Amino acid sequence: MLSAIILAPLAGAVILGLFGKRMGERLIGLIACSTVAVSAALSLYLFFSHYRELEEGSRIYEYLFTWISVGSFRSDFALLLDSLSAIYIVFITFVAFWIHVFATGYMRGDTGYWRFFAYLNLFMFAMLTLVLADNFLLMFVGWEGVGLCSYLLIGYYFTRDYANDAAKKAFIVNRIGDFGFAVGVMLLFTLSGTIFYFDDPARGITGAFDWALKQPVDPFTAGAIFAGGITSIAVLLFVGATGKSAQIPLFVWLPDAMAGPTPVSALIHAATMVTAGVYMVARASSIYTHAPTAMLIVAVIGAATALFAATIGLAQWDIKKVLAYSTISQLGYMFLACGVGAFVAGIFHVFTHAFFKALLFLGSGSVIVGLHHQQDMRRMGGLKKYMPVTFLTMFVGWLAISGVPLLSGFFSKDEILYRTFVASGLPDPLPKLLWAVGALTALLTAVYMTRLMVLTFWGKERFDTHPTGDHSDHHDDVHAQHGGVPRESPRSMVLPLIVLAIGAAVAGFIGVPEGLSGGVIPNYFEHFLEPSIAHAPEPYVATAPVQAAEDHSTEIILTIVSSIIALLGIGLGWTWFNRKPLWEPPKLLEDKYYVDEVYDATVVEPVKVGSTKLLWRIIDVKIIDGAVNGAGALASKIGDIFRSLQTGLARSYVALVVLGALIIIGYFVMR
Amino acid sequence: MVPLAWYLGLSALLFTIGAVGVFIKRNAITIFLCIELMLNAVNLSLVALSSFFGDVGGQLFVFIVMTVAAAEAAVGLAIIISIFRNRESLNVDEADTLKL
Amino acid sequence: MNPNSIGIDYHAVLPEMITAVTAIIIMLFDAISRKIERRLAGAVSLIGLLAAAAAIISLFGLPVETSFRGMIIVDDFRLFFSLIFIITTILTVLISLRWVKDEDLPTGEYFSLLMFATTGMLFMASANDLVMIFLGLEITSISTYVLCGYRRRDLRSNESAVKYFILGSFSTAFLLYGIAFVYGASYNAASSPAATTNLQIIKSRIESGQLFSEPMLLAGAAMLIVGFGFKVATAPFHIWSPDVYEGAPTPVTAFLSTGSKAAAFASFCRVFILTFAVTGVARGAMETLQTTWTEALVVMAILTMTIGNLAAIVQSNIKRMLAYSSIAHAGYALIGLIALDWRAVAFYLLSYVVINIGAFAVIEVIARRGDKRTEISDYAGIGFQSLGLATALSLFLLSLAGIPLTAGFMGKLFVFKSAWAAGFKVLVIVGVINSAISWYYYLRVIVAMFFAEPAVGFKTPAVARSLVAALVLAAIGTLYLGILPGSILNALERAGSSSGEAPQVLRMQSP
Amino acid sequence: MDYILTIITLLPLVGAIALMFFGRGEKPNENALRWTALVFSLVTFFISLVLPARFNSAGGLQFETNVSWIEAFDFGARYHVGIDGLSLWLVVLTTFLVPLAILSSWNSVHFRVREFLFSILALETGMIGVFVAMDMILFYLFWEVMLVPMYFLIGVWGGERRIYAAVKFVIYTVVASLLMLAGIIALYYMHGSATGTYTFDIATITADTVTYAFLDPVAQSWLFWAFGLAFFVKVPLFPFHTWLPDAHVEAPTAGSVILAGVLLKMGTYGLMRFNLPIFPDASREWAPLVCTLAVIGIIYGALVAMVQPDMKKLVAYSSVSHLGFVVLGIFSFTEQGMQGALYQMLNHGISTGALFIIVGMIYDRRHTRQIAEFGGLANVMPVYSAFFMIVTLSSIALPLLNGFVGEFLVLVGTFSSTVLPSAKLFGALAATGMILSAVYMLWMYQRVVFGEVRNSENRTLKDLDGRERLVLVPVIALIFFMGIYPNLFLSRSDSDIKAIRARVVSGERNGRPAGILAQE
Amino acid sequence: MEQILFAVFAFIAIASALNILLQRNPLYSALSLIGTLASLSALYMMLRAQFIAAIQIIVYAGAIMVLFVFVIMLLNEPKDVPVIEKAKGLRFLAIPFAGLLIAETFYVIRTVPDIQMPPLPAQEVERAVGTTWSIGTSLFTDYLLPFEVTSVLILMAVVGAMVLARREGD
Repeated sequence: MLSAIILAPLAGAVILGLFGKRMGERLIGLIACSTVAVSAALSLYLFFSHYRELEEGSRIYEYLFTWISVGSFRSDFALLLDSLSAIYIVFITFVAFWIHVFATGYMRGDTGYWRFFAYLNLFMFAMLTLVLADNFLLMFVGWEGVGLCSYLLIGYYFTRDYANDAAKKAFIVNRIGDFGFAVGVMLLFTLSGTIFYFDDPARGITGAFDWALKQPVDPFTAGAIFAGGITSIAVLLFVGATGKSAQIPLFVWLPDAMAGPTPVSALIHAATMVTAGVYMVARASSIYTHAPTAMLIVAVIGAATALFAATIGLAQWDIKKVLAYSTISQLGYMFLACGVGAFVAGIFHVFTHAFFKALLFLGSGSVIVGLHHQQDMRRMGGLKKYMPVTFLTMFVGWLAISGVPLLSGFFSKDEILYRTFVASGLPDPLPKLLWAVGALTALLTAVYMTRLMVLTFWGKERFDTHPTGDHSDHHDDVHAQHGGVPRESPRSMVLPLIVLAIGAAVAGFIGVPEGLSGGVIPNYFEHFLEPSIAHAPEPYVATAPVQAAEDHSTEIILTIVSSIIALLGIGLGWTWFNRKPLWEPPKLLEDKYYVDEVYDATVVEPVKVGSTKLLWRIIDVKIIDGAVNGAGALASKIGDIFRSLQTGLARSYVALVVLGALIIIGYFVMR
Repeated sequence: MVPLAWYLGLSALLFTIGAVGVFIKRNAITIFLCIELMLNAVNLSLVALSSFFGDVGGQLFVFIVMTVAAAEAAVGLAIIISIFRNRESLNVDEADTLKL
Repeated sequence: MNPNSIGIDYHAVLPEMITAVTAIIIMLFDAISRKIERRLAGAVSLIGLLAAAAAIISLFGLPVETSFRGMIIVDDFRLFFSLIFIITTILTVLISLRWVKDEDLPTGEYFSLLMFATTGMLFMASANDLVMIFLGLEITSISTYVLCGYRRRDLRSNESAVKYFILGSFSTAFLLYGIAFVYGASYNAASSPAATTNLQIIKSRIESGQLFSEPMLLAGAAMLIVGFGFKVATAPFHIWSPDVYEGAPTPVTAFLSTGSKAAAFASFCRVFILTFAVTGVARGAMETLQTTWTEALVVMAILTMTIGNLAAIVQSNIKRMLAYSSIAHAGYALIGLIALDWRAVAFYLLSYVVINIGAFAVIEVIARRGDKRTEISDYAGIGFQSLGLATALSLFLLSLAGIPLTAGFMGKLFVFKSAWAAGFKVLVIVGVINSAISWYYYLRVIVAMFFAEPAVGFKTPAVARSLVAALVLAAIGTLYLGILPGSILNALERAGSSSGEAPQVLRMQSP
Repeated sequence: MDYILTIITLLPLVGAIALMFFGRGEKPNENALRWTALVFSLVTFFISLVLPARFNSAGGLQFETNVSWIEAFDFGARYHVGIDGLSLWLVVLTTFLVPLAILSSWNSVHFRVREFLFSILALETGMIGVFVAMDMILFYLFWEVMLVPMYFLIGVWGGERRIYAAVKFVIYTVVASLLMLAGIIALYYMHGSATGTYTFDIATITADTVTYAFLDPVAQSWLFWAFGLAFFVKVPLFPFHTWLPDAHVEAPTAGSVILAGVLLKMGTYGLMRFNLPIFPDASREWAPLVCTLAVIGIIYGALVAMVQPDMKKLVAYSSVSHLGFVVLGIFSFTEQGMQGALYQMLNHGISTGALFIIVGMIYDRRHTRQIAEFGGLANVMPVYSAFFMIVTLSSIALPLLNGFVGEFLVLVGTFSSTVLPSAKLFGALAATGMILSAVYMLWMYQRVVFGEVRNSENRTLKDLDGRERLVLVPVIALIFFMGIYPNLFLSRSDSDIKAIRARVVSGERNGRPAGILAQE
Repeated sequence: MEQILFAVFAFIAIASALNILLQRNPLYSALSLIGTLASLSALYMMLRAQFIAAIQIIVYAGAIMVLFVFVIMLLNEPKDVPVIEKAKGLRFLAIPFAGLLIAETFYVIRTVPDIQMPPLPAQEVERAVGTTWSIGTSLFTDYLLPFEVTSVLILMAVVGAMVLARREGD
């Protein structure tokens, strides 16, 4: 059953990849959507049919075959369903299905239709493998697989150089992260002797998490990072997460990744793949909880990324870029949550974020299509009357991400901020500081999202209604018809928007913090997830598990504060950007703090130039080959010397023979 | 009585003169003469040793050396004649086309 | 007088007699019929050589015995080397048959001289007395002097002959002086004969320490090294060989670089391995002598290999290149000599002879009348125009370089193996490095033949049947010795066990 | 006695000789020649499939033939062939790649086809011989003889600087392998004088290394390097690698395929066959140095590959990088590392072989390999681009493709090694190869395949024809299969690798302290 | 007395030998060599090697040297050709090489024990070592084979000399 979930999209990918070229668009769309639908249906079925067991912490395995088995090293092709992966597959397949549906409309007329859906289905296979894997290596399969699909889909428009560059950048930056991940797995194997998550006596395997739980907690020192212990594992795995989930310092690929078609951005670069890092950290919570230093790093990086990306998001003109930075920022939140030990909150935010961010992306896609492939917000405005459904659904998304009370984003973000504030595992001023950063980010989030909405849907109509020839740069689709009055998107695109908008609005209710509702609405989410998440041993308790006796007043106060912040942000943005929609943001922000340029100058160029000039032309050609050829030349030189004895004169030969004879006779008689 | 060493010494001197002559003279025939001188120097040694030892073997060796020298002379002179026919010169320094 | 008291044993000198008589018969034919069929001369030579081979083989298995009052010895050493010489001459005759006619040279004398030279070589192997060694060496030398200058109108041939003659007879004088010294050193008033040139007696005198003068012996040995070193062309006495080989007519070069070298090695081994080396417990002056000559030859061997190979790299004439290569090969063979393993030397020389004549056979065909095309650049692009010749030459060159599956490899392996067993590890290493260097120049020819653009004006030469036969024989020999050396090695091994105590390597202080 | 290995080894040579007598005439029928060669190589391949089918996973030498060859003078050289887990798949890899090489050059070689095919088939015999030889002399024989056809392949059918490349290739290899010859002789004597049995038999010597402990550490070190240098040059390990780019660039496609696919493996195979089991102490002693060079090779090869303007040169340098992994894995002395190394050898043979075939296909069309000449091939050659993509991904070790299994095993083995000092550092540094391989391969792929068609000459390029697809499909299938179900391969070599490792790790012989063991 | 004789003949031998080197004309060199050969013959007599002394004069000086002189006369080198000398430095090697060679050989000879010539036998003086009888006896017993082989040598030399020296077209 589990394997069917991953194999259905794989089958779709294979069929489309091999035969899709000869199929019609409808058939392609049907195959692609139906395979995901199968996965989604199966996921839901499994989720509900095993709800109780999962809630109690049981794990359901499906062993397919042993993949690699060498000595003590073993990795199986085996799938694991526990509450964490169950939640994940449910919302992933759900969101993905609707994005697939959206894409059937969005990609209409594209020459590479079959290719697109083949990739998309392949992505689903990889993502589900990542989630359902029962060991780190199989997770790595999915981990790299989603990276590959991301690469293929970002570079989907392969004739465009910027898309190719973006794709390559995404893959390589991800690979840098994967490097950390792989080394982390290796270290894990070295220390624990296994890369499986959990003990499974049926297969005779031990699990790294069960091992980790038996280990003492690593000391809370900077040295622990390099000590080669659990902290090192955690940090290395987190390096992988920073790559996949676009955290400082490896976030640079995600904004560029917007070169891909918008459904891709929604599915991969907002809802699913980029949250894999969070999933992994949550999955490895038993390791992280034993590595307080790593937790600190995760929290700090998360918070810093959240704020950093939010400031950049404030200053972008490209609608998708804004959403991209927003995604980075939100991912920062999730890591902040994990870092302070609130893994459940982190996952919850992943869950809600999947809805509203996918919604926002698809909405933006709808706008882009409506405007005939215009992504620059300076050329939008006043769209709400042309695209009412898009506007309304995005409106929901806007409020949700801004944290307006009772929408999904509100609950999840709140939970994170609260948990941060009360985090006990971190040295004292830090929780408050991180909370402040989070709160500031929340404010900025509200501001830039308001800016996006205002610039897009309200105000003057700045778009060009006449056909233009200016399509050389930022167009998105091949089937673009330029100019013309914007109009609402077709049904296949609108329907997913509506579904996701509903999700974005109500998804939060399954995880209402108990302190907030006073226990009226049970926090299903947390209950369900709890068995899959590890808790740190006593002295290091990072997060206080739900305790009825706890005083909820702090939580309520903080909730009020953050609600105010959200509304304040919206208000600020509303007033400011309604007045000055085209306000020039600071150059530093618009140019993204010049991070790309700095990377280019400090890493990319030196490596390129150094490789060409030093390694190749000097070491290889001059020194090594020089030595080789030099040895040859030396031999020839010596040969020339020996040969110069050969004067051609018999008499000089005689003299040489005499000399030789003198030496030999001399040697003999001197004995 | 003349000691054996004197004969051997004289032989060594003659041998040396012959050897030196081979590489300082340029005329092919003179060089050949020097080689003959060397052979004769050796002959002297052999005869002296043979006589002092009272062993006739050395002298027979000399006999054979003389035969060899005769044969060598015949062939050597023939070679010299044949090269002279082509080069009109007996100077061995001119025959240096084969070198290096 | 009873013939047996003077040790007359015609069987023991039968091979030499056959070759000498063959030489005379050819001459007589020449005298009778001025227009002697060259084929006839060649055929007679071949018949004579085969008969001599048969005679040699008939001597196998006989007990080791001297005859003619210790002048001649019948032992396996001699027989193996003799067979090598016969093979050499057979191949040389085959590659010369057509050539003599093409060059319009006196046929009868040519083959007759070749047979005389063979007689001399055979004596060099069978000699058990310095007198016989000297005589054999002179017969070989003098006839090859003539052969070098055989193309009388060619200045290069003249020059080759005159240089070889001057240097050759000069070195003979040294050899002779060395013999005189050894003779002098062997004097022992109490024994009979008082002094001797008989190698076995000399050996026993040295071992018993009954010497007239030890320095005299050493000086004599040194001069013998000069003499033999010259003949086998080891550094620094190699100096004559490039010039002589280049100038001599190609078949003669082939003969010179193989037969006369092998013969010189035979005498060299006879004197230094079988005479000047310790076999039993008795040491006497032998220990000093053996260590001294070993040390000297080690240095010479290293020099020889290195000079030969390095100088060959920079040659542009293929004959000259092979001359240097031949110097290098003398160096490898010398390793076997130093290791006191004459069987390794014999096997090495056998393989070398077969390969090298094969190579020269191709060179002869390519060079055409008057040895005109002997530059390596003349070989440009001929590979696919004369595929057979080029392939054969490639095989021989690679074999010279020591590629496995060919005789060259087995020869080297055997020599290196012996040297290692005897403790001369440095020599093995140097030898190995030198073989690596040698690849470069052997490959150059292959590069020219197969990889370079064809040279203009190359016409595929017609190849005489006799030469094809020689090529095929050489190629088969090269491969046979390389792939299935077992039978020959077995024979050599049996030879080793039958000839009494083996000479011992004296362990030197330094490795 | 089992003659199957002899048949597999000699069948290509028989084919080669058959070619010589086949259709002699003024103008030979080129296709008939090609078919003959192809049939012979295919038959060889199919026969060789019997080996894994009948192979006993318990390991040890199998399919042995052991007959006397040279006995005189204690030579003790025998015709002894056999395979164990180490060589099993390498033999199959060889027989697999040769038909592909012949097919891939079907239309690209028109000059002297007969001789070309002769060289390839002769080369195949040599290569198989190296893997099956169980006698040092026999091994050396094949090792050296194989150079000749390769030399001709590069020299005659190569590119512009073929002469330089061919000579460099041979000289480099010969210099090193002659030292191995000295090593063989030395080993032979040391073994013989210690045991009284003079033999070149690899299995006997390997076994006696333990029983008699006849090699002291110093001798081991010397021999380690005498053998090692020959293998390191062949691998090629930095800094002995400079022959490789030249040889690859100049060689014809078939030559490059075989060179990369099989020849390089001989070096690493030799290390596992000789250096580790026979000189275990020296292997341990020198492992840090070797691993350092391997890691340098991994990074250096990748960096230099990155900036190459020539596709073939890029792939050549990438080989340096990939083979660095193999060497590292071998000298990690862990089961994972060594199994990974063995697997990586197969992977590299297939992936890099395929890359050369792919580069060759485009070279046949455009007669240039300069990356700058291309761009946008995906527009005109979609099938080609798809194949190229899969092979590229295999080369950058994407999970579920073959490259990953080997590379990861090597890394995990290295990382977790307890015998190798600072193993974690080596492992981590080597892992950067993961990043760099993505950089250079994807960058090249992008520049060649993606973008608009800029060069008008590329506009009319034909996509792959049936023959070309036929060449690539089995490779692609294997790439997937080996990535998904590696255990089929790994299980066969398991016990033999274990045995080799056990020798190196249990280092108590020769009076050496068991300190390293104690850490285990 | 004997020593004086030795000194005289030795002096003549050396002087003539040196004269070979000093003469430009090969003819004079040849004549000088004959001088040396003759004085050697005298020394042989002193060494009681009568037979060798005789053939030294008859064969060597008489036959071989005459051949030389004959050839020198035959090959009359034109006088007017410029004297070409390459490798001029060689002559400077003459003294050191000669010195070294003499030093080495003398070093060896120095070690030779001082033995006396065996006294002439009381009976059959005509059969003493060095007489024709002794030589002849040895030649046909101990040295039979070398003696026979010399004939091969001479035959070969004749063929060789003939083939090289005869005129073209013969």
